[in-house]
Amino acid sequence: MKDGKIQVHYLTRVEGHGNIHVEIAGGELRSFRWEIPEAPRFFEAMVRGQSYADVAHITSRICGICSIGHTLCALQAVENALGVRPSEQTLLLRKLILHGETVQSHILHAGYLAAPDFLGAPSVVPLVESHREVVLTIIRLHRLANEWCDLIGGRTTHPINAVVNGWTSLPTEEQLSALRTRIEAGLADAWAIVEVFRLFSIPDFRRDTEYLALRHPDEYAFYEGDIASTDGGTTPVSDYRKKVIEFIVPYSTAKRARSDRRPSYAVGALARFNNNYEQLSPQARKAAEALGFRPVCTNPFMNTVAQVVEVVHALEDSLRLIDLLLARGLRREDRTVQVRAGHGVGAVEVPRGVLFHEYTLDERGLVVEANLVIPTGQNHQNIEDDMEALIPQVIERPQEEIRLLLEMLVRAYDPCISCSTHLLEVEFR
Amino acid sequence: MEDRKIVSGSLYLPRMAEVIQVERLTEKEKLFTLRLEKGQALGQHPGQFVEVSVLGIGEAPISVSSSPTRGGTFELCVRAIGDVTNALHRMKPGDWVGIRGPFGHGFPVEKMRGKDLLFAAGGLGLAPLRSLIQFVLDERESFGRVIVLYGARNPSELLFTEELTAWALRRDIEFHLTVDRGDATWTGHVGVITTLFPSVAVNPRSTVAVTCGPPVMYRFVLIELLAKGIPENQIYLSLERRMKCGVGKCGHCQINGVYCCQEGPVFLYAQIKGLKEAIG
Amino acid sequence: MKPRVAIFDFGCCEGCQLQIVNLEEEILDLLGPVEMVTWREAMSEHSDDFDIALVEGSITREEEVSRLQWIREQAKTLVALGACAHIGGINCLKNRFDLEEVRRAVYGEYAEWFDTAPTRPLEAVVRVDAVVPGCPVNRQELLEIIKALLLGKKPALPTYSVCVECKRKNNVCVFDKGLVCLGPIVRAGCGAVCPSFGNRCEGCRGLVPEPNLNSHRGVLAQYGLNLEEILHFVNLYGGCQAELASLQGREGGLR
Amino acid sequence: MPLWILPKGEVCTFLARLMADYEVIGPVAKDDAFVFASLRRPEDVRLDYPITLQSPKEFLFPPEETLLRFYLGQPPQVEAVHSDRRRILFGVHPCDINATWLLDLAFSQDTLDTPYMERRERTLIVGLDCLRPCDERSFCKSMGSLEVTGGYDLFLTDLGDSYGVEVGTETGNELLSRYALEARPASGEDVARLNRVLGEKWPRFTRKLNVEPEVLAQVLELTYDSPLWEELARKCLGCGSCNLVCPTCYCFDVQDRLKLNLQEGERLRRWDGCLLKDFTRVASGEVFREPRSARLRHRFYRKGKYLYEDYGRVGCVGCGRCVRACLVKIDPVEIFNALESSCRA
Ligand SMILES: Cc1cc2nc3c(=O)[nH]c(=O)nc-3n(C[C@H](O)[C@H](O)[C@H](O)COP(=O)(O)OP(=O)(O)OC[C@H]3O[C@@H](n4cnc5c(N)ncnc54)[C@H](O)[C@@H]3O)c2cc1C
Ligand code: SF4
Ligand code: SF4
Ligand code: SF4
Repeated sequence: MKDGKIQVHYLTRVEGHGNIHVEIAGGELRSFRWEIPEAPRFFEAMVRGQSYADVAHITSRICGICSIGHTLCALQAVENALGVRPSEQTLLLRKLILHGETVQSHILHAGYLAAPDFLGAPSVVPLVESHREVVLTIIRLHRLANEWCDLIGGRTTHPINAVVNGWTSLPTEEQLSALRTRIEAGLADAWAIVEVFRLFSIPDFRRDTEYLALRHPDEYAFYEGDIASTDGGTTPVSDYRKKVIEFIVPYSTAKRARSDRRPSYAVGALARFNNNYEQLSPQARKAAEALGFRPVCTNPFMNTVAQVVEVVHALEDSLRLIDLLLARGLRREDRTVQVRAGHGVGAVEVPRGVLFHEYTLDERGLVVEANLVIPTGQNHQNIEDDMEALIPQVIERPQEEIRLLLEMLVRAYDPCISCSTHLLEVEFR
Repeated sequence: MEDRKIVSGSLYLPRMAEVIQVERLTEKEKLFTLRLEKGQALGQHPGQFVEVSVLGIGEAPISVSSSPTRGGTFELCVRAIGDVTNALHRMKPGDWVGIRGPFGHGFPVEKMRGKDLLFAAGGLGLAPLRSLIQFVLDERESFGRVIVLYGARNPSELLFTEELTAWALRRDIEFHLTVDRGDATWTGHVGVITTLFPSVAVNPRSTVAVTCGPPVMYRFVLIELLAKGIPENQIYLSLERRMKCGVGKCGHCQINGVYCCQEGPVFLYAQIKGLKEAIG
Repeated sequence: MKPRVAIFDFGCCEGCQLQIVNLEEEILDLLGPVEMVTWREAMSEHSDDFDIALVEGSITREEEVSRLQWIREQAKTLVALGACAHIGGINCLKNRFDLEEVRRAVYGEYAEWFDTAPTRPLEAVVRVDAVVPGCPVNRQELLEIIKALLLGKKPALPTYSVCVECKRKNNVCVFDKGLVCLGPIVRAGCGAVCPSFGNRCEGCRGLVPEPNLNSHRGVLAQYGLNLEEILHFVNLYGGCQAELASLQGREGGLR
Repeated sequence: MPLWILPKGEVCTFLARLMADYEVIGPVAKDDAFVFASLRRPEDVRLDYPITLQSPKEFLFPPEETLLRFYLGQPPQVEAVHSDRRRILFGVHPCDINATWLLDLAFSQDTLDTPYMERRERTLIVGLDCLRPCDERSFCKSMGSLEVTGGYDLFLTDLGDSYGVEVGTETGNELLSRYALEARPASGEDVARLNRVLGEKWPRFTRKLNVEPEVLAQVLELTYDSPLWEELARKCLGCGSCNLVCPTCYCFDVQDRLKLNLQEGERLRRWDGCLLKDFTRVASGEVFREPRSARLRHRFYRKGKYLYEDYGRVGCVGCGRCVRACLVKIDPVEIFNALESSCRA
């Protein structure tokens, strides 16, 4: 392509609205932008004055896809502010439902949204005819994940019963055992998806960047940990502002972030994979091997593949969590907390990367101040930097091909735009 | 173990009936001619109703508007007003509906024999009365005078216009028609139905009055009937309530303690006069 | 011809659209009687020619008004999908503040860049033919509404309270568990899902047609809520209802 | 019929044998309350329960049930749904036995309600006497329903270390001889003990109406226009909970549901309630009981008058479930008493 503009207005098959603008003149990249025009929703302002007990249900509504992650992150932050550490049972159930969301979201992305790109289809609809078996496997896994979240959380989107310091209802042991059986069957389906992904040819593009993810001494971190970086070192979550530095660009309604070291960094499945590969479950590591996938991988297109590996991990690790729960037996627990003024940060690895919630509460438990740092927001700058590196490498190709590649690049990050625009909107001036 | 008596069949299972003919009467009403599966007779008494099913949409109580004296089919006159009735209006000959019933108490025709009959129908209220009127006309000699008062909101809402013309031409029926509001072509009487009463003289002792219409109508018609000296136990009303089962179980149609579907829909005024919920 | 369905979103979390994906195999059944023509979140295909528009989200910027009006003009049937579209939903929390102040307080030097308007549910802007309430919508109810449209039935919602469904499910009332609940004044249809999972109904489906707000306010006070807490509770999802009701000349909502 | 004695330690064995041949529905704990549920293990049964949230009505007349299934076509195929489960309702208290007796009448008089009767005829009832009021809300004695004169196959009375078992029907007798192998005929001493227990029971039930249930109809007749109805309506939330928990409420709504293929479907019925405004709404828009006060009055009239006139037994068994469920505590005892005293005034 020599001259012209690539405009992707309202990128499809992502959650939320995003535009891509690229201008090429004389065979050279003139300008490019990754814009987020999504309506801003002001959550940080909306939670002000609300009770600590309502914060999770409010912030859950930031994003329909990772509502469980937002709920858990808000609860964690509030509990930190109140100085509460929930029981082991509570934590096990939280980890279990978070795995459910990871599977649900990754399957949605890898299966429904990204797979059509690799199979040359505009959406999953035509695949129903052409690749019925694959589609049915995807649906089966997606159904499993949703019913799993329904069981633990009452509802897969905007969970009901996860509250500060516990749960308002518990699954029965029979229900958990039945879920365990289904997850075992789900593992077989996950392997079928791994096989499908082995056949896909993933664009070969690499760019060195920093990958951030939570790290926990005992497990492949999802629910909690310290902030680890592929550049080395860890930062406690309470100091996240030292590592994660937010900033604003005028053409995007979403806040962006850089790290203390680099102008951009990436979070998400690939970042977790790169940081915590050693802690993946045995089958997940086998899946990675089968896919010829090793850390540290700097190809952003591989994020989707990392998601597939994490699906295997989440399924297998859930068997462990359920066994622990069943061994302990489920019982009702006291959830009462002492309300007090305080400040707390929560950090959870949601499907798209690490999420931070930070609240200051007054002595009545009402929110005085809130700050939310969303994974997609953290990736925006990295996406733009990837574009800057990618376009010159492919600038000789036809416009349509460049456009598709750029779309695929953005989609590989599985951007959740409604999440990242919780904050503000910028007009073009 | 002792074998208990086992109930079989089902109260809620409809019989299927085929739509034989559909005739548009007005913009909102159509007349359906139906025939039960295997040519069974419906066996209704004038004034009874059936529960009509459009499977997948629902069930609605509809009066049978044809007389049992008129052969193996029966007719329903239906106003399109909600889910079931609109679905009925979309039906064509050859389509099927479900029928339960006939249900309820109709008009006590035996008691009416030999009496003068005064019918007062408002709007769609003619639908249930028509079955009795047809019955009476088919056995004309066993009844006294037959007076029919019928009112509609405007000429385009008149039902059964051909039949009305026929009635008007018959010597053995005193037929009076009115509309609330006329139009350019209307040459007849204008005014609500009560304005027809002054022109009819009756012998109250030998007259049985029968009325059906929208809820607001009853109160005014009753005033006229009572003013004519017709005794309370010679006035019949056909009432309408929400119904789900048609057989006195679902509770919806209760008028105070009385089930409209079972003890009615045809009531003797003397019977419901004391019911505060009966007439608005 | 099959009805052509398009899905649109305004300010929201897009969780309601997700419930369509969450229909799983039933989506395939749905694709029998209808044709999906526009659904940005899931398809690259796109068409401006549609019969049924499912619209998610609330209006939170002036520029969205004309887009909604355009959708209204194209669509034979416009369905408000979810609490944000139906009653404004969680977005109404924004309306508690003076927007000027918020912009300045939160964004300081950038305040000038931001455009925002008070949250409005769709019905405050255009005519809405059917509603699927809830945050998020209940998948089965969504299907029932779509089926009703296909069958020419009224897309009717229950007019009774969440308590009715709660009792049908034999739940322990959460008032007996030390919580407070909006169930008695909120429209059923969700299967009382929150009380069924031990939590209070927060009113995401909006009020019943004739709520006895006064009496229920008394109940909440009796269970220890002060006026501010009552307002926060009733207006968690329903903060726009009072305004919408007065716009439509009826009673409803607490201010 | 003769009295039998079943040692308490043998109840689980009895249940286990029953469960091999029947679905046994008994009281079990749910959170801090009790509900009737299909027993999974005999030891889950809680015969010490005070009262359940819903009465066992839900197993005879479920909250939602399929009446018909159909497949559209020309002509459509329709079939009724039948149930053939053999069930035992185990541990049913006198109020609920009396309520069931009323439902039996309502669903069989004039026309048999086949779905109910099919279930009822395959259901056996093992009653369990109440030796003390379940809580301060109940007023069963006053409504004449602390006493049971029939309506059970077996009836248990707690005698401390054993249950006295009365046989109500021939089926009950067979049940006892086939499944309660450990039961023995009562001795004279057992009978004396039973009489002593019953003698102590009655005085414990003190909450009461100031009017005999049979006279309620007359009281109501005189108080149709009482200002009390308006007054209550200001409090009443209209939520319908009272209807939905009452063991003698049996009104229902019927709806069709089609599958997405728009070809197959079912017709189902669901519990409804006369307190709900749309209960009397007709297609033209009229609501025949428009003000809340009229709906509230209708409920009390049904309990105190209409059902009595139809079936010779008042429609309230005094279980107190409605007032327990009511957040503004609209209480039949208070209402009936207030009406009664307004009549005397
Ligand atoms: C005894 C009796 C005889 C009737 N005869 C006729 C007749 O001959 N012609 C005619 O057009 N209409 C008649 N109606 C009224 C007719 O039943 C209603 O218009 C019809 O039920 C509306 O149903 P729908 O599904 O179209 O409306 P919707 O509003 O969708 O009704 C939903 C449901 O509500 C109930 N319902 C609503 N309105 C009524 C009502 N008015 N009466 C009883 N139940 C109602 C029904 O169970 C119905 O299934 C009669 C009603 C009764 C009670
Ligand atoms: S929990 Fe809420 S919805 Fe359920 S009965 Fe109680 S008040 Fe009603
Ligand atoms: S119970 Fe209340 S808050 Fe929960 S889904 Fe239903 S209406 Fe919404
Ligand atoms: S009216 Fe109340 S006390 Fe009487 S039987 Fe019904 S629920 Fe029990």
